[in-house]
Amino acid sequence: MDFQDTPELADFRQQVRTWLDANATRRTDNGHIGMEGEQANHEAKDWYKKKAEAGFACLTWPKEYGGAGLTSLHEVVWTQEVENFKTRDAQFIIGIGNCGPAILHFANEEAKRELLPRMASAEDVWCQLFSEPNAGSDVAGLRTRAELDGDNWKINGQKIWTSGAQYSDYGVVLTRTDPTISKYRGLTLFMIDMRQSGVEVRPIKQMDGGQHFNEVFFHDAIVPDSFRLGEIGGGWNGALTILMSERLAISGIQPTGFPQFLDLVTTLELNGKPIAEDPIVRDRLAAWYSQWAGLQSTNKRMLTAVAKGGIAGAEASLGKLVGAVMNQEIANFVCQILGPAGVIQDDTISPAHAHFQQTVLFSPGVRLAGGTDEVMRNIIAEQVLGLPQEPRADKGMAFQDIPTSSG
Amino acid sequence: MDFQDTPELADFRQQVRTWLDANATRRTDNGHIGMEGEQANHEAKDWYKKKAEAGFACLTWPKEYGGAGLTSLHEVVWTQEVENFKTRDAQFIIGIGNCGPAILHFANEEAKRELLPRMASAEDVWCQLFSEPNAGSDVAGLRTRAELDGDNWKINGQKIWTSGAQYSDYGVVLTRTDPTISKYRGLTLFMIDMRQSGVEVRPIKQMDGGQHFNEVFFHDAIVPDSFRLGEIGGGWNGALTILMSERLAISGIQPTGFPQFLDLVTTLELNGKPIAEDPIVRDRLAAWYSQWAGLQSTNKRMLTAVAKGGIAGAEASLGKLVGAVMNQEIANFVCQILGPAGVIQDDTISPAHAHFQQTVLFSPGVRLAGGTDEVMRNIIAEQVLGLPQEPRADKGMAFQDIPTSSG
Amino acid sequence: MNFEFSEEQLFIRDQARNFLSQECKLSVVRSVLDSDTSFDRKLWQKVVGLSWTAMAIPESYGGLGLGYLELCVIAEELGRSLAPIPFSSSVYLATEALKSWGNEEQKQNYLPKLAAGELIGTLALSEGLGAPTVAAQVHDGALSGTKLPVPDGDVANFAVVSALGDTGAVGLYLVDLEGTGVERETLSSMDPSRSQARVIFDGAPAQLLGGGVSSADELAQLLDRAAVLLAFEQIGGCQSAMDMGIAYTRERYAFGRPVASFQAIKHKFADMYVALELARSNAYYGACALSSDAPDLPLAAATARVSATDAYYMISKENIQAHGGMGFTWEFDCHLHYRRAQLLSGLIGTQIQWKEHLATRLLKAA
Amino acid sequence: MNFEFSEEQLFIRDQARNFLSQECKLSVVRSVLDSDTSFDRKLWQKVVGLSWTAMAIPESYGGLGLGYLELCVIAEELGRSLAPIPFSSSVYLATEALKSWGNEEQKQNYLPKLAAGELIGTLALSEGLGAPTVAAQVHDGALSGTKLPVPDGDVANFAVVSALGDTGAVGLYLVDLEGTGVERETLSSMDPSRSQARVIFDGAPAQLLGGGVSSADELAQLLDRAAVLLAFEQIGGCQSAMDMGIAYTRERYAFGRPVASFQAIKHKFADMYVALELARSNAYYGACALSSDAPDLPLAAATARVSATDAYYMISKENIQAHGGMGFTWEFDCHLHYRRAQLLSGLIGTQIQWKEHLATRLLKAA
Repeated sequence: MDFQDTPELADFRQQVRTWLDANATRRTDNGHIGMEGEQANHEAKDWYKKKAEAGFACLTWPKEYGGAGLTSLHEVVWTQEVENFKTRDAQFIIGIGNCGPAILHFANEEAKRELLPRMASAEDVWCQLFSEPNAGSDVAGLRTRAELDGDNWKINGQKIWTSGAQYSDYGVVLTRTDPTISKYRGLTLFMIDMRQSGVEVRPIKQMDGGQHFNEVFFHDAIVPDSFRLGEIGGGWNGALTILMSERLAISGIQPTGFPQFLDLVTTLELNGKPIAEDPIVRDRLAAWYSQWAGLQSTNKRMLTAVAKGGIAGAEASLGKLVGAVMNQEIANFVCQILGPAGVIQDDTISPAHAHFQQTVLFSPGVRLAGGTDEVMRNIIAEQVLGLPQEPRADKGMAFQDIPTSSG
Repeated sequence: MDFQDTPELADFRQQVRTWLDANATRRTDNGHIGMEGEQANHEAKDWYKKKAEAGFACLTWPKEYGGAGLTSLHEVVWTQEVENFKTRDAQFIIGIGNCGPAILHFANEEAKRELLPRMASAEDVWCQLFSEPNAGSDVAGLRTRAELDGDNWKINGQKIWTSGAQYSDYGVVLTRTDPTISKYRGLTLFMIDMRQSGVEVRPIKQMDGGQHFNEVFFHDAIVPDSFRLGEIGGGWNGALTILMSERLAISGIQPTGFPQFLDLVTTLELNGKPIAEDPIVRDRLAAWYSQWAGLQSTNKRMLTAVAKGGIAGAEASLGKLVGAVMNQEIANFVCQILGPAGVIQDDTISPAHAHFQQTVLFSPGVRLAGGTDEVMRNIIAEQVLGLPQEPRADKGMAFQDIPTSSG
Repeated sequence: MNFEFSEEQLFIRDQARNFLSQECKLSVVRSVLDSDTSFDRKLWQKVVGLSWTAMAIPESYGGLGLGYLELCVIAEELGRSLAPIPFSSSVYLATEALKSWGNEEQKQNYLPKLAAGELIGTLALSEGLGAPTVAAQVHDGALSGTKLPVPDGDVANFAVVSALGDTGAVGLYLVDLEGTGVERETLSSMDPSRSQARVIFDGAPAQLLGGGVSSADELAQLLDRAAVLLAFEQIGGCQSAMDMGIAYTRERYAFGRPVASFQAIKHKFADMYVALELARSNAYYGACALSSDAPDLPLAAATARVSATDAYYMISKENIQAHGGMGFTWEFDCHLHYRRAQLLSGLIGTQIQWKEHLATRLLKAA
Repeated sequence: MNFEFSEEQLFIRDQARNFLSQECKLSVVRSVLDSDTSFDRKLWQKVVGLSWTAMAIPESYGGLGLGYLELCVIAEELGRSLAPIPFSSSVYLATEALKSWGNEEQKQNYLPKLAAGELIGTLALSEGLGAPTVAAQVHDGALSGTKLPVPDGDVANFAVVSALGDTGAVGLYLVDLEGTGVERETLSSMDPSRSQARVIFDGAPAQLLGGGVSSADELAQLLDRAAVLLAFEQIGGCQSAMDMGIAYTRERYAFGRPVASFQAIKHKFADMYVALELARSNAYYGACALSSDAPDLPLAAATARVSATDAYYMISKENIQAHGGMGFTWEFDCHLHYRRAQLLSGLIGTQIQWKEHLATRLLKAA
């Protein structure tokens, strides 16, 4: 047990540091970089291209697909180093982190060689299209239909909660190809060209006023059979692979709110007294720090396991569950200690550029995105602890016969 | 809305106060009176007899059955007043509170006139026999058989968690009379003579070392058909009536640990400083007080509803749930603030005669007795909020075909 | 003991509920939330028309002369409907301050107009982050300083303002917010359906309220009364948010059955119910103490406040979760309660401060 | 970065687990719990035979010269098996105190005997309720005062005792508990499977440890190391209690299906798993810091301690609930962990004190 890099990783870290120093700007504060908007997107594309040219894109992918053929530990080193710089490194993480593995697993060699390098350098941007208005926690309850029409498939239906759909060139879409058999067996996965006319993207206005997610409508959108990922009816297994990758991708960037809280505690004075001296603040600080530190170290344990050839399991759900709840509770607590002005959301009045007020309003979405608290607990209970599933109301039924709200 | 007695109740309160002053000893401290043992039982029997002779026993029962024919509000007044005295008023509350209503509802006139007055004066002591080793939360999953044998029923099986079985003369027992039909329909309720040879009582040693509960074994115990309560196969409805009465009975005496905590906070100094000045203590004090006060006032609302002719509903589950959890958390918190000596359970060292250490060890049982936290939440969700039941694995099955651990 | 509102009070409540379900649909709340307006003037005028602003003002000053219990049932319904009007500022705070401490002339000047809704008042205590402190000063009848946040400070006609007087003692002053020496600005907040303002006083004419109200205890009494009334707004909001979640999860299916049939969801609602009922019971006790001006009002008010604030935060937050992704959209109404829960929890001091009040009062009583 | 024990360390852990599953069945724990004995001497001697007491003592003093990581894996297994022996007192506290501060003569006198299990030591700090304070005094080499509770104080051969010296400064002293001027008494506690004592010193011969250990910081270092080791005992207990609950609820049926298939029960176990994994990860970090004597050991130790204490309390408590009524019986083993969780949480200062340490250290580092 130690905190040291292996000589190889130490070498790599030095290489990364040197390159970043030459090609990016060091961060000076804890402030976050806005994630939205066209401008951000352009900046991110430039950055990804630069990374790819220097050989730092998609470090764990094989070189022939635009990656660097390195290990997850190299990726960790990259992540640790890049955090010290102002970059848009995380901009396309959902697309790359989710769609990449799906294509690596299921696409044919030609598609991989053509599409993956362009994904890695963000020449093409990708999105993932799973959730539907009536298929949230029950992802496999989706209704978007894909019907064979000659060599093509015709897609009709609606997706929701698609991050980045508005600037995506391609998507990976999970569809129902057979509603007459059980819901898990009637699903098929495709790549889809998002720029075609049968695809309509409408932003969703979130409760915090932001528009990070979209609805995507398919009206006779066309997908060639060569864009199919895996077998017809094999979509659910593919989707599980992707969802697992998603949780891993998210577990790295899962907001917990703790660093911002610590920063606030060490700097803020209220009524002429540092809040760091307030016993109630200290009590919560200790409780949240012990959780936050536990998450950091859990991540280290997971990476150690991966480095030793193991695979990361459903344990990532733990980070999602704990981090998302902490994030919300911290934000609310801070607004409470600020007194009557805690409700004010104003850059010039609210500490940390109103970060905590924004988080109060955004954090419910973090608890929902990528699976609710309840879904996380189910995954831990069933997949990690091996507890028995609940009796299933829809077990053995043809999809079309399963009771639904509208039916 | 007001805190005043009606003139009638004010009158009654005066009457009670006068009688108690003449017949009981005022309490001088917050200390509790030991609940166990033969001596306690004798004292309690004397006290109940005295009460009954003065017309203060079972205030809400009709006079012809040994009661006073008064309202629940009179009962509340009695409870409020008697709390100021050292009495064993609560000793037989489970027997009387649970079995009494069952007999009032389901027994024939003769049995009521014979049995109830003796119950009210504690000449006869009663216990309730529902739970079984394999039927806890799932009370209706019980296996104790009752088989008709001429004019008598023969009882075989095992009950568990029976309070006071060792000193009971009679019991109310829920049995299975038909295992070939659905579990809820095959149950029948009986009164049973606990002093007969086919009944064996064995105390259960609890995790805290106490022995408040018992196992009761029936080997061909005999019950005349005249002791049947309600119809054959109608036992479940009767049991529900009793369980509801139980929760109400418990809701009055449900320990919360709060008064003892408040007492401690106002009196204890640690390291030369009153703990009342410790901000962490004050924070928890405020949180628990607001819950405790909420329970007190919820009780008042329930009584107001009852006084206006309504019936108390499953809301009593709320008090059980909140009080039992608070009781455990308070006890643990106190042991933590006491420092390394918090683990010591010694009358001469631990404050409040080691009340909090005893409570750490006893409180898990309080959370379990009368229904687990989960059962309480189910009751609130289904019976109060009307949320749909879960799909039932045992629905429509004959009892004997339902999967069990041992089968 | 009688722990329920009277028939007459329940009648007022039902009337209020019917009225608000017609006149204050959530679209009304949204129109304030979505726009630059700070409150719904039409709704305000209708509410004035129903004499709710006059309810607890003595008849001699143009009011109805009813008690606080009537105000409690109204408050519950305002909370349930998320009414976007400056009722709490004007009625629970400004009106009450005048009733308590105004001299005869001030009462004559203000109360009839407050009753008739011709004036909207508010109370200005805070001067930025943290617990309210007083740096604003009155010299020779002119007030200077900045108050922030002032609830409804951008729409109120006048404010009762805490400031240091010529002697250096804290007092409360009546200040015309539409007069000279006053600049005000609406602030962004987590709940734009109820406004908050920065008010800058620069030599604004200020009139001492009554003979001078200086003791912290006296001010605390005003806030205690408001705490009980706000607790009713909060429990009204709790009930509405919980009902919303129950209705939605009963209708929505997942895995072939209603979401509301899953034990984790059922237990979530059970926990909401528990929080709400405890808060409601504490609010009722607070109402009792308020209406009888009982000696334990300070403790009862803090208790009502603490549990209502906890309950509204928890219920409005978990209601979003019970809705799943749709609960996070602007389109769904869940966030309206979540925002209001934040607003109400800040209004007269936050949870941490009230918990400390509660502990202090409890230990004093014990 | 490598965040796992080495093959050799894991081998030691597996050996320890196998040994304890044979030699320290819960019947062994119960025999101490149910009787007047304070520990299981037979088990202690076997543990000594395996050289666990010698593990982290340098070879020059008769030890094996292994590191703290080896001690961590042993601690986890001792916690898992609820071993009723004075290991933590003698090894984590007394031995460590001598290693840190003993002069050469003291080390030569004590360490070989501690390694060989011929002496059992303990550390005596507390003098009653509250955070430890020092009133005991040493005058002319004679100690007087009362220490309470002293873990394993009734069975230890000697104690390292905090006391005021002739100069009035706090120091640590070596005191023979079997010698003159010492009276000791076993105290009832929530976990009779590990003993606690009152030790009354009345002129007992006392020898200053090393050149004198007076600073609170030095003492804190000792407790920090013990905190990491105890965290491993706690997570071992957590795992065992959780496994117990999972096994039982999978087997037990209600409403025609395994209790473990109900969502409320599954989510309870998920929450236990979360608490345990966070605690385990923090303990691993603590082990890293301990073994490399890293500058963030104080923070890492407090973190490991706080989350392990939380986790063990929560898991041992909810394990009882998951068992239903049977979990409340003496016969079932659930209470053994619940009791041990209380004992371990008290040993070197309670949760409230460690949370305060954590906050102080974190803010110092930030």
